[in-house]
Amino acid sequence: MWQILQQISPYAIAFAIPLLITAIGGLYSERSGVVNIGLEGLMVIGSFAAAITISVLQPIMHSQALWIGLLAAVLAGALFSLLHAFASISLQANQVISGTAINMIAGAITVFIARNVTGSGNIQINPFTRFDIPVLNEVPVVGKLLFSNTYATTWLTLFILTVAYFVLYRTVFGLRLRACGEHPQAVASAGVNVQFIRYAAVIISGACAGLGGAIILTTYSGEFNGTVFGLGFLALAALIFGQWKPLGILGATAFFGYASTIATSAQAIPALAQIPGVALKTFPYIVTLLVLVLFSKTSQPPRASGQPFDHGKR
Amino acid sequence: GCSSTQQSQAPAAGSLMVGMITDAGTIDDRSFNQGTWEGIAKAGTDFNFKPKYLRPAGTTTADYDKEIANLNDAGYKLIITPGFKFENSIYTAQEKYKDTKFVILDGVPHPGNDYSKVNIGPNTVSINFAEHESGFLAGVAAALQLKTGEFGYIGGMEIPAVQRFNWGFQQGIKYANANFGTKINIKAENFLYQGTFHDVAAGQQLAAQMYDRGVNVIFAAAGSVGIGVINEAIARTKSGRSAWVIGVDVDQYAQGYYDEGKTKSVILTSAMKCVNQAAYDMVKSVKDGNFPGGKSLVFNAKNDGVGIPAKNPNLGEDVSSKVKEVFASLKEGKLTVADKGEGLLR
Amino acid sequence: MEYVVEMLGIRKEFVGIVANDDITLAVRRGEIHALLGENGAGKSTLMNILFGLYRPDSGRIRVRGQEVRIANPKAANDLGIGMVHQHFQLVHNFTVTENIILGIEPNRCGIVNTQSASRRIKELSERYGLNVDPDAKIEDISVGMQQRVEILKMLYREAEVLIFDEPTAVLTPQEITDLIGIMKKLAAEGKAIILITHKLKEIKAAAMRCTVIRRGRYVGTVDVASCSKEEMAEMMVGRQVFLKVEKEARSPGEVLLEIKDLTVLNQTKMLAVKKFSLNVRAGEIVGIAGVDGNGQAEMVAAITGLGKIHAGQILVQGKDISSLSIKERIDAGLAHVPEDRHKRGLVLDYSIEDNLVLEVYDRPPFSKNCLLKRPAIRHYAKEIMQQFDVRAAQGAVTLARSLSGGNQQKAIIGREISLNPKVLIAVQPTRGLDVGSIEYIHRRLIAQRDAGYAVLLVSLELEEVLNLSDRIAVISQGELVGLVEADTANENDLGMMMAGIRKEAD
Amino acid sequence: MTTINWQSQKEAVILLLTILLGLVAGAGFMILTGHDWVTGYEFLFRGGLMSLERVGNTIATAVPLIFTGLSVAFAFKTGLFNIGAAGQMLIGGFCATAVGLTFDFPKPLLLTVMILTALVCGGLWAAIPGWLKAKFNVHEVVSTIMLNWIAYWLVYYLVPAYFKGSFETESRNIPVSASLRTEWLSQLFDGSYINIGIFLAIAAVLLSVFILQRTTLGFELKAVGFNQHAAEYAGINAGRSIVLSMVIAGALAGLGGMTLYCGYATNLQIGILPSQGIDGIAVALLGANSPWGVLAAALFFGLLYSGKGFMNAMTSIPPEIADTIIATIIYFAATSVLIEKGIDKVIKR
Ligand SMILES: Nc1ncnc2c1ncn2[C@@H]1O[C@H](COP(=O)(O)OP(=O)(O)OP(=O)(O)O)[C@@H](O)[C@H]1O
Ligand SMILES: Nc1ncnc2c1ncn2[C@@H]1O[C@H](COP(=O)(O)OP(=O)(O)OP(=O)(O)O)[C@@H](O)[C@H]1O
Ligand SMILES: [Mg+2]
Ligand SMILES: [Mg+2]
Repeated sequence: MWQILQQISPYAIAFAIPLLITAIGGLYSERSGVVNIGLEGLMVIGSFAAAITISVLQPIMHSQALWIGLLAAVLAGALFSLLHAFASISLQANQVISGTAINMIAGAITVFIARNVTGSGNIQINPFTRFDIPVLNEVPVVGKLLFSNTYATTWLTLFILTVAYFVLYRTVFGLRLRACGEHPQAVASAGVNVQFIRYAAVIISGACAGLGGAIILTTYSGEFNGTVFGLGFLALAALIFGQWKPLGILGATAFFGYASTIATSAQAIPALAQIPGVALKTFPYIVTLLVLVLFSKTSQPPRASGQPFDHGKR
Repeated sequence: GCSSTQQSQAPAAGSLMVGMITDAGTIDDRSFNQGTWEGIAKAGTDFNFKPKYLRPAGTTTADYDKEIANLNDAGYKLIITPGFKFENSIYTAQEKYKDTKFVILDGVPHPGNDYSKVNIGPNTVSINFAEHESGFLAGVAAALQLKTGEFGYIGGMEIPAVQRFNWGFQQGIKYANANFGTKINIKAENFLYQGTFHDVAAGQQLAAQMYDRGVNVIFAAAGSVGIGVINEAIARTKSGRSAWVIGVDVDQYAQGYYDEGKTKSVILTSAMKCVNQAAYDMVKSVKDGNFPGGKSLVFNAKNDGVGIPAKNPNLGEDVSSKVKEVFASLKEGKLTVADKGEGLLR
Repeated sequence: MEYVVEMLGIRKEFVGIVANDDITLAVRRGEIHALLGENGAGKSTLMNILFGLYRPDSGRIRVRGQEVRIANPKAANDLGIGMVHQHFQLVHNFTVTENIILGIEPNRCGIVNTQSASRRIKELSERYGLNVDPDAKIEDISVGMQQRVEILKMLYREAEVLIFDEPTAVLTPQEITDLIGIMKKLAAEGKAIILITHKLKEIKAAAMRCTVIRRGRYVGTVDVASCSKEEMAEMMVGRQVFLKVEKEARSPGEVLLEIKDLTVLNQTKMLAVKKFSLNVRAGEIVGIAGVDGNGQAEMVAAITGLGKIHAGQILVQGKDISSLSIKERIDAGLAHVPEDRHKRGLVLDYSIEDNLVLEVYDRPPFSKNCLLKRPAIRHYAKEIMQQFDVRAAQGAVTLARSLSGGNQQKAIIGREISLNPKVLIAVQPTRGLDVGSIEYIHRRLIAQRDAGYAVLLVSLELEEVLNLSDRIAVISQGELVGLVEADTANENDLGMMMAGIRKEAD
Repeated sequence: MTTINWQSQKEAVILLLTILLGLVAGAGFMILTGHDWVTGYEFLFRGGLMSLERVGNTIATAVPLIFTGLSVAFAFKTGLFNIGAAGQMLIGGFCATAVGLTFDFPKPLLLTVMILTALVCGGLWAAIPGWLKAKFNVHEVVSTIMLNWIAYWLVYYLVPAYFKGSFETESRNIPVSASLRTEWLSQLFDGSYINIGIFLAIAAVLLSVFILQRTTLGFELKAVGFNQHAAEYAGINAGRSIVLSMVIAGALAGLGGMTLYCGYATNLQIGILPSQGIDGIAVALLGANSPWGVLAAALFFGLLYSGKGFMNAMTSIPPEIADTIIATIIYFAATSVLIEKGIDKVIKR
């Protein structure tokens, strides 16, 4: 079993990381009071922007192309999230509906453009290379588990997680952002522009989701084809599963990463091959439901999340 | 290999209207759809017409019917459809649009699940490939090149063409072990069907499992899942651990580049089936007025319809020449490969 | 004369209503200035304009003689204007310090430094005797303490002008006395305080001058010391006010509602109502007096079935209804005018007629075999509307949302009384209504009593309880602290009891 | 009375403007990518309408959308957001297909049993999120997404295990007696694959209108949807209403699944979460959650989906333009506040 865990660990982490970064984005958005069900679409946008950029740049430069692609994804995600911000913050539209629209637009328009560019709607690139962290990967137990076969983007994401945690809980911006998600009127009467904070949060969520989509592309997929296979929704589930807290999210995404990797690679693992596939595949989803039920009593979503903030209302 | 080398004559008056409908996956899947399209496109340049492909919304018969009607109504009088899923659609379309010609690759027109009612209309050609021979050659080549080691196979969905690749591959390994003294192991746990043609991540994870367990070569006949396998092999090779992949359908060598200069690839060889050749030939036959309507054609070693690429930079000279000999025996019929899975893994 | 704040000719119009129309307000340094007006007169609107939450349609604002435009609360803060809102603006899961510094966080490179802030808050708290723990979480402290946090917020911002919008509604009499003390201390330091309250007594006790507005218009500004309560009330309402409603002597009959040792838990599983027992007889109105948040809501929820009973019993006409569903309780003769008409009382997106059959739509003649019978529903609705003077632009099919608050409340009361309930529970039945509607509803409640039914009145307005009730039960911290006859009760005693001080020998 | 009419007229105007804006945006995209939008639209609409057969196909494409649209709209009326229509379709459709493949009844009987099965199974599947919401306050958005994937994998393993067709990836073809297609209807539409699903769909629209407007059940469901607190206050069992509303929504989607697998298609292919589930949200949104609106919106989407292939065959415009137009329409629908304000301004003047 230990052997298996070691073997799948790098892949589980690779699977979890885009979820994690996207869920962090979702965290910012929801903690500021805006439900962002459009994460899926924003991931697609990010993946698309990165794919286009990288496919253009890769022939003329080497490793930088991937990083520039990630940057493009961040920008594209941020930019595209403005659509959601505008509808749900400025127009006070229903946030779930606006998010659904984002998902639909992203899926359609990226393939439409990609089709015009490549003819097929698919864009292929050369992904990142994995590497071992020297010294650390020699550490017993965790070395093999965490420091072997890693992607640079994994460390980038973990760095962002740390920063995100710090910003959320230690900085002025974070304090205001969390307050916006609980009691926006209080923030407004303290002289802070709630709309500005919420815009910023939604843009951050777009940037993170865009990055998430691009990480899928530049690590294990290598191909843009107009979808991220529901991972945006899974990130949303991880956010709720993780109780709207950075470390909770880390745990939730790690769980999804391991559960789903075990499920997919079970076929090739003799020890697991006798467990019915359906049990393995549905396991993460069933556990999520159970956890949601267990937490339902103590669950504390941001109080104002999902509610448009009306300047005039107290 | 299927090098469409026949040079065409002077372009004829461009009145050919040739359309294609893609199977599950996209036109640039680097395998089945793309191969077919390349054949048609090449015919397009050679015979000076502008081909068209449509991508159906889904993979049900109704979706295919719809696109066939669209092509037909738009004036496309030769419609090429790659994939067994078109069998039911072509069965009805050949009746419905009698003055349109159809080519179905990898399948035979029939209603429902009923193979006893196969009917290849006078305006239809059904083309099938001897994937088992292709897999066989790839198996022999890989075995000869590595001599010892552990081989694995990852298929997409468990459909006949994909299965035949697998069965032929195993027979090829066994043949090499028996006749050329190679010592290649195969284990049941390393021969599996992932279950989709799209799950890139799963392809990578399964490949990783196999490589970690000591598998040296994976034959991936699995669409995008295969891309995941190739990605994993590239990642390993870059970090200095060897990992080989056998490509499928077309020469996938270029998919497997792992160096900056784009010369070295993880693709050991590819088990090809000449869909491009088949598509090209059919267009040409229409142009030349000798469309073999009503026939069922088989592309196999005999007519150079399957094989491994002519150039395999990763295979040694001696290996290539030995494979050529084996290929010749297949051609002559001295050697046969079973298209059944009896006595084999999966 | 030096004014800190002058609001001149302020006008503010909402869709369909002029909330402020040419209002003038001038406040001096060091004074407590009361702002008086009926519900909906436009007081909060005016203060929101001063605080930058709304922009006036016309009019000028001068602060310390300088004409200013207050675009947002930040601008107000910068001008030294602070406000304690009717509803507290506190983040429940933040600490006191975090709440206070929100918006002006002391920081280095964007990183919050709570420690220095916390120290300063402690100092301020001690200086004004506020007794607030800077590190406590808001959700863990009492309402009174929360209000002091709001005050600290203003002090921390060094506000010169302090606005209090109905600060006493949620406080016990003792806390009110303390608050007035604090306000006086602040005024003595030279700060200007604007106090909004409906309670003339408090204005008398605290304020120096008082500006009265009526229906969005300026009526006048008076010196509190030289003006009687009655005069101020008359200014406010525009006619002479009779505080007492006419009602005949009562003739109570059998017990219709019996509450026996009722114990109820609140959301956080704490005891909200403790062994509460009370009887209401036919032909009497029993009022429940108490400061907001002392278990009234939980008790009403337990009686009506909206909340769970932890222990004890509730009987209607001798029949135990404790374990019945809401529907069965309605059938058993219980009717309920809810505290919050928008949250509970009405489906705002339903027509009036649908709202009027909200509890009876599934009975004949309004439905048969699960099919609604529109004609019967409309007929019933029209009758109630006529009987209870519910005015709506398009009659029975008008959306409830488009009704004025008074008409909405009349519709609810009409609906409940039309159920012919043995027991009517009316919670805050006149909240936010104009005088005409209030009088009408009071008469209706008394008519219900005179028809021989039981009425349980729960209100935060002591005056309302005193005027309407035959007997008054005082609740404090979920306990019955006293039960008095209305004619012998006086506000002072009730106030003492509401603060939890039990009346001796009763 | 007049105001109410005016209100719904305004809604209709907003709806039409939304569609128009979507089409304009679509034209914009075509121009931006260097295509001729006039011919684009010409072939798009001709592709959906130019022959009786194509009209039939357009209707057949719309049928599952009518069901999922109704499903989402119905849940919406009770204040629930049903993203789970896809999973409910899968389960309902799978169970109906299973019945169709297992029993050898005469066609009318078999179809009746299949329809009931689809209704019941889709309904039960949706009852899970309903119950989780009512009992544990688990947000239905998350639970329905999870259940979509569970349904996906269940069907993925059940089909090859018990109903394997020619290949691992699909079930056996359903027999004629289990198909919603009928000879006379196909003939009427020149060989189109239109099927009696359209009659079921119209019946479902009528039934939905009836339930929502005429019955005490509809009264309760809408009351809970508009204001759960008030509904509870009035003695309506909100939890029961939530579960019930999800059951009805799931039953509608389940039947939609049957029309997809046993009407539009002839078997059930695994590995696909039907796109009609998410499209149903768009349909419901565009149809303003009213059953008639849903019917109209679904037919419009059916037209776009059905015509886009022909447009692609006749021009070089990628068919994804249709999805782009739909997505844009939905965004405009979400931001219709702006349009509404615009209308108000025009009226004021
Ligand atoms: N945002 C708003 N939109 C529309 N109308 C409003 C708005 N805010 C207040 N009003 C209306 O303006 C009028 C004045 O309201 P305001 O809240 O200022 O009254 P008030 O004097 O503070 O009353 P109360 O004593 O109840 O606090 C009321 O009729 C109210 O309905
Ligand atoms: N026409 C309106 N349009 C929008 N909002 C309104 C309107 N009328 C009232 N409101 C909102 O409702 C709030 C309460 O208004 P109002 O005082 O008329 O109601 P109420 O029934 O007295 O409420 P409460 O009992 O809470 O005082 C207002 O502050 C305002 O925000
Ligand atoms: Mg007020
Ligand atoms: Mg009011």
